[in-house]
Amino acid sequence: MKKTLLNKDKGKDFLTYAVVIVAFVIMQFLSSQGKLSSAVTGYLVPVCCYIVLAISLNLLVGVCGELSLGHAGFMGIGAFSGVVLATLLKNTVDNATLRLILAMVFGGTLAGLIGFLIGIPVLRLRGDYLAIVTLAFGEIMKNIIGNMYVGTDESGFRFAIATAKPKLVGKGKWILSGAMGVTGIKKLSTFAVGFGLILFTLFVVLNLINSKEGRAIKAVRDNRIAAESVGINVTTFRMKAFVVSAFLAGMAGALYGLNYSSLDAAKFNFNTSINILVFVVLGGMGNILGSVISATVLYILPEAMRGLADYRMIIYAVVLILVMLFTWSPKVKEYTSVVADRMKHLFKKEKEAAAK
Amino acid sequence: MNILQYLINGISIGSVYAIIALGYTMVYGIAKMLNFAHGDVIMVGAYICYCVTVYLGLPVLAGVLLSMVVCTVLGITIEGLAYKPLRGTPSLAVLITAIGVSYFLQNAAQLIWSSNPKSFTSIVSNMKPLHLFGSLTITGEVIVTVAVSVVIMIGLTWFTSSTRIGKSMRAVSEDRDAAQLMGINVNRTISITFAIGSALAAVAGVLMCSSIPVLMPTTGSMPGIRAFTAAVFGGIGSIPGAMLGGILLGIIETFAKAYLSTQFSDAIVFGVLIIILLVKPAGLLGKQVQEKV
Amino acid sequence: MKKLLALVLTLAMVTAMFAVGASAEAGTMKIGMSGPLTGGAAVYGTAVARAAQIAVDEVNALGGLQFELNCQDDEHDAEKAVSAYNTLKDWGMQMMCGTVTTKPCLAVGPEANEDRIFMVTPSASASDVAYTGDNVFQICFIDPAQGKISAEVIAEKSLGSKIGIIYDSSDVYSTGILDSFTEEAETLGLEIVCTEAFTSDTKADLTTQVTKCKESGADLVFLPIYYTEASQILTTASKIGYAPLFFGVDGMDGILDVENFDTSLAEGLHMLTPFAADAKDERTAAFVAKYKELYNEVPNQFAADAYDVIWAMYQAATAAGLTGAESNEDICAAMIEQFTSMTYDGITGMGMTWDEDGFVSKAGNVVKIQDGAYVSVE
Amino acid sequence: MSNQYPKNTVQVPTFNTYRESDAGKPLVLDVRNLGIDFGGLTAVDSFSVSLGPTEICGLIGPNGAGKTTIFNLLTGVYQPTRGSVLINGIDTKGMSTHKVTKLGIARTFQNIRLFTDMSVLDNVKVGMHNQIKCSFASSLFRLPGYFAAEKRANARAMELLDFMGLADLADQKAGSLPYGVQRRLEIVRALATNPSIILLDEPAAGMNPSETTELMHQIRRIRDTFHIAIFLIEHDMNLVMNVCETIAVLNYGRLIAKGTPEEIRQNPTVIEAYLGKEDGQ
Repeated sequence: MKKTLLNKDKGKDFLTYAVVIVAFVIMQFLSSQGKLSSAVTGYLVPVCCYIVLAISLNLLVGVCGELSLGHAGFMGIGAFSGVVLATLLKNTVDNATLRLILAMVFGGTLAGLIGFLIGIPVLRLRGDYLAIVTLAFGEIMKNIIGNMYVGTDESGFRFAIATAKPKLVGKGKWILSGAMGVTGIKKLSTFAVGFGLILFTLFVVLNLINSKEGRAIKAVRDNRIAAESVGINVTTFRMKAFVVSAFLAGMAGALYGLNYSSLDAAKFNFNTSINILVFVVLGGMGNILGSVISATVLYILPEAMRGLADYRMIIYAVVLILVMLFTWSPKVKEYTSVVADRMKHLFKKEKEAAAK
Repeated sequence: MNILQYLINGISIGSVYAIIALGYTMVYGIAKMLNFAHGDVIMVGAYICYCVTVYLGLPVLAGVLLSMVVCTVLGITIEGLAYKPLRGTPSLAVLITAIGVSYFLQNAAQLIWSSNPKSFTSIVSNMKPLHLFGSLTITGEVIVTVAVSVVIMIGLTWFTSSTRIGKSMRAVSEDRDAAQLMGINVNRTISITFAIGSALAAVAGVLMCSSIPVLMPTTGSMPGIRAFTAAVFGGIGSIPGAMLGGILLGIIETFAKAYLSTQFSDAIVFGVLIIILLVKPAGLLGKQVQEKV
Repeated sequence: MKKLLALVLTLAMVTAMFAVGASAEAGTMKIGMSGPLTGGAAVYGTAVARAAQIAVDEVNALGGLQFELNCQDDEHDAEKAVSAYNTLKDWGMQMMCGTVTTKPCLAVGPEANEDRIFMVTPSASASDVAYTGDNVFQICFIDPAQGKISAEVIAEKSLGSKIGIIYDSSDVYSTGILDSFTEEAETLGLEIVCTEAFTSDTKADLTTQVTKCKESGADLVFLPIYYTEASQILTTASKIGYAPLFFGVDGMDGILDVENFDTSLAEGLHMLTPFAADAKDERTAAFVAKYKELYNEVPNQFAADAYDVIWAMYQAATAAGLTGAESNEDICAAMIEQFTSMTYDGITGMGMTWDEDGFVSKAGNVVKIQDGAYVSVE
Repeated sequence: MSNQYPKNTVQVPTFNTYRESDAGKPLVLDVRNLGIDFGGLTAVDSFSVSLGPTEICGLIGPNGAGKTTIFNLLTGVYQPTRGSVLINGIDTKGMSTHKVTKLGIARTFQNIRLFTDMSVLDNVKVGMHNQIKCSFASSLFRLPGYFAAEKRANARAMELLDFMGLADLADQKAGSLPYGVQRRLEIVRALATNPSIILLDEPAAGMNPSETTELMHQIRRIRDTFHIAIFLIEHDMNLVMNVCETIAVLNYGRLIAKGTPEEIRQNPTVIEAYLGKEDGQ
């Protein structure tokens, strides 16, 4: 009896890994055969980023039960710090993949660190109040990065948060230049690294969910008071989930930032946070495989609907509402379960009939 | 004198936030959902008023009334089609649907009214601004917006405390299951809440566009988020809280711009919000609900 | 069932015919366009898409080299713009009219450079855009030039002694102009008394910014922003009884055509614009009439720029004798050669030429609004 | 440590009948003059009780007497306005619930609070949280420490479940279990924290007579197997009188009587409190 449960969990985890690996192999194969259109090739890396963002947000929203509306803020921290580091290391680290990985680790670490610092005061709040504070955090980050200047000149490394562009000493260049963001980025991101990041994320998140910490996090979500009564420090575990989630979002952000030639702070706004949240909720709260699939489908969907021209976004909105109604509505669920039961009965009868 | 002028500016934008926040907070209190489409209902309200007054040439009052009617119908329709089927599911699910509705309204507005901005004629355009002490200016819009938001707040407070429907709203907001057991039609109560909230949204739209005259399909989204912030600030679910939160948010925003930095005003406003929530975790006038063990 | 089948078959045939028709005809070039067609910046992308279509129709009516236009939405977002670009590439784009806004253009430019797809942007005006590749050209003024010219004009004509600025700190276009303006103003000895910002999130309320300019005693307010927000600033200023000289740049064009806008508020507004919708020359008049007829709106400067992009492309392509059968590399090389050597007369300027970086050189035109119309300031 | 009081030890005999075997051992729970006010309303006042290491004590009283409030005070859910709570000799003043739990106190809830979306086994493993020694890094990256710790935890959890006869249900979702089983699972979860005293809040509520009898045996068995003290709130007098060695009676937030079941049964104040003055003999 005990075995079945463990196997069921393991089975689901295995399925998640399998789906991701098979998808990667298929895409790699098609790409090596030159069967992929430019558009699809272009989706590969951002889809990887959004999958990782969705999984990391799912850890917070689905597993930990805390609504965050500022996930794009962590993504932005990772993106900018990663891009700046990659640019600084241009001459010291030759290997592009290594530089990308260093950038991702740096972006993730910085995002995790800021997540930790913000978490100390903020995680005392709960529910919608935490949600609004994360929203506020995202906006603050966007505002600060939009007025941040990072560069090098003859006096060395320069960093400033200012209302007007500071002057460089002698020869030099701003890497990150306020609202202009970063331009002329040397693109480093590859699908293979993106795939690696997804695997890493799955490994960390699935391991976390099935460990002592994960159980504690879920316990806090299910019943905070009972969790405290068995000696779980609620704040610690919310913090752990928050920091891991921020770290992964930062890594995804660095991958994202190094996939485009330009990057600006306005991208990491409320709408991006909401988009990631849509991936998570549609994929199912706490359902990691669901996040992977919904991030992919919902990313491709508006692109696939380009043929609809002016009606594209309105139809996307309708599809979103309908999918939500069909996957969540209790009535629809009831109906589908009735249908499923009937099908089963029918199937059984047929079987019995066949047996006779 | 400057400080007074900025105070007036702050109250002016703050009362716009307050009116939007009142709708937000009411729907939240009763339906326990964050209706992110509220800002877009405001935009529709403003467009309707614009069409009625500019294209049909009808008087302002007709524009306001008609936009209230249209928004009420729209609110009930949205609630019935998109939110009601999800009653009883986690509030996050409804939140996502609300976002879908928001996308829908914005894009529908773009198809109907095009993305070109329209300049909204203030409904009090014939009211001369008041000039006090020489340099102080109070525009008609400020006076009307503040007055209307106070009236709405008092009206709502009276409505929820003294009328039958209002009382049932409060009952639903306290404990939905218990209210149902007491024979209150919960679905109908929630629909009525949406109807009122949407009618308020129409008023908010008209007043907002009177102060801020640019009307575009995306006009409602940012003020909507600001108003949501204001509602939380004041204690979400609390009617006087929404009013207080809105006005304070407006004043803080204006003072941050006036005395600190226009570049960093966002960071300052949201920073203050975080600090206040840390000190008062349920907002300024919100009730801290202790979970019963 | 049969009916459905018949319908599907008919549709399939029709599409097949179209497909054959397009590819069989020699001398067709596929032009891709990408810009924001939805969202907050949709007004600019839509204008470009419409005007480009008008120009393409006119070109095709000449009967020579045919253009085929495909417009894709990029939502004013770099990520979506790259997707849109890739979609266009799959469609077989040979030249690109775009992107409309600067931010996406900075991401798409390097892609186009790598793929050797010739690209002219109607309105992405940051100087970095042209630097993204030798194949990227601009038809609009670049931001630094606008800032510089504005400062020069203000100094030369002594339009104001104390200058206030209101700009969009979240916008690349606006900050680009601001940077060069402040730099030039410093050299020219102009006094800037206040620099106030708003962002795309806080643009709902601009009262404070206007009040601060008033308080600081600015007698000239420089507005390196688009006309949408500018109309708001003008309304606010009039409400609080503040009447300095307002000075805008090319994004200001269109302000007179904001639906229901009280144009008397814009009286005396100065701006730097290469295009005037009420210009008397025949081409402009014809274009404006056509646009009004089709879309019931007055074209803004974005539309005019797009119109010029298509015609400039046509002029270069015919001069180079392109038929559309060439490879993208060859088209790109030929177009670069033509663009850097030719002179083009358009509705946004006469005698335009381009340098090797892709910057346009055309006459800057400072106009002021008098009785609801543009009047050249000489 | 400043909050370490001189440890009181069990004195035999007292007016309480402590178990002989507890004589001379330190008190596991020592409550002194506990009181709490809610906004001016005194919910509990000058409540004192002490439990020896293997004592079973009942807390009874009419509805609203403040019994659950006392449990909440003991576990740090509420902070007392007056008085002190010592668990194994350590004052819990200012400690949050999770810290108090670590001192060796565990509880069940009147309105069952299981982790409903998790399996029965996981519920117990959550209870064992502080017993599982495994670093965050080894959980994240599946280092050897993780497997060893998980293996031990699984074995121990199954042992505990088996003890309460729930081993067969290990893979069920906790929320889907029948009421009586959920109550027993809550006890297992409390035991999993390795406590020296457990507080049971109406363990027999909603159980039928045969289940209640079974529960009585189990309560004794818990004490005898784990050598821990048990403090329980219960309305079922049959259970209280049969299982408890001492009983404390609460009315209007005040302790009105303490003693053996026999003493309580005959105490006139208790009878009055339960039956009312008019009807009392």
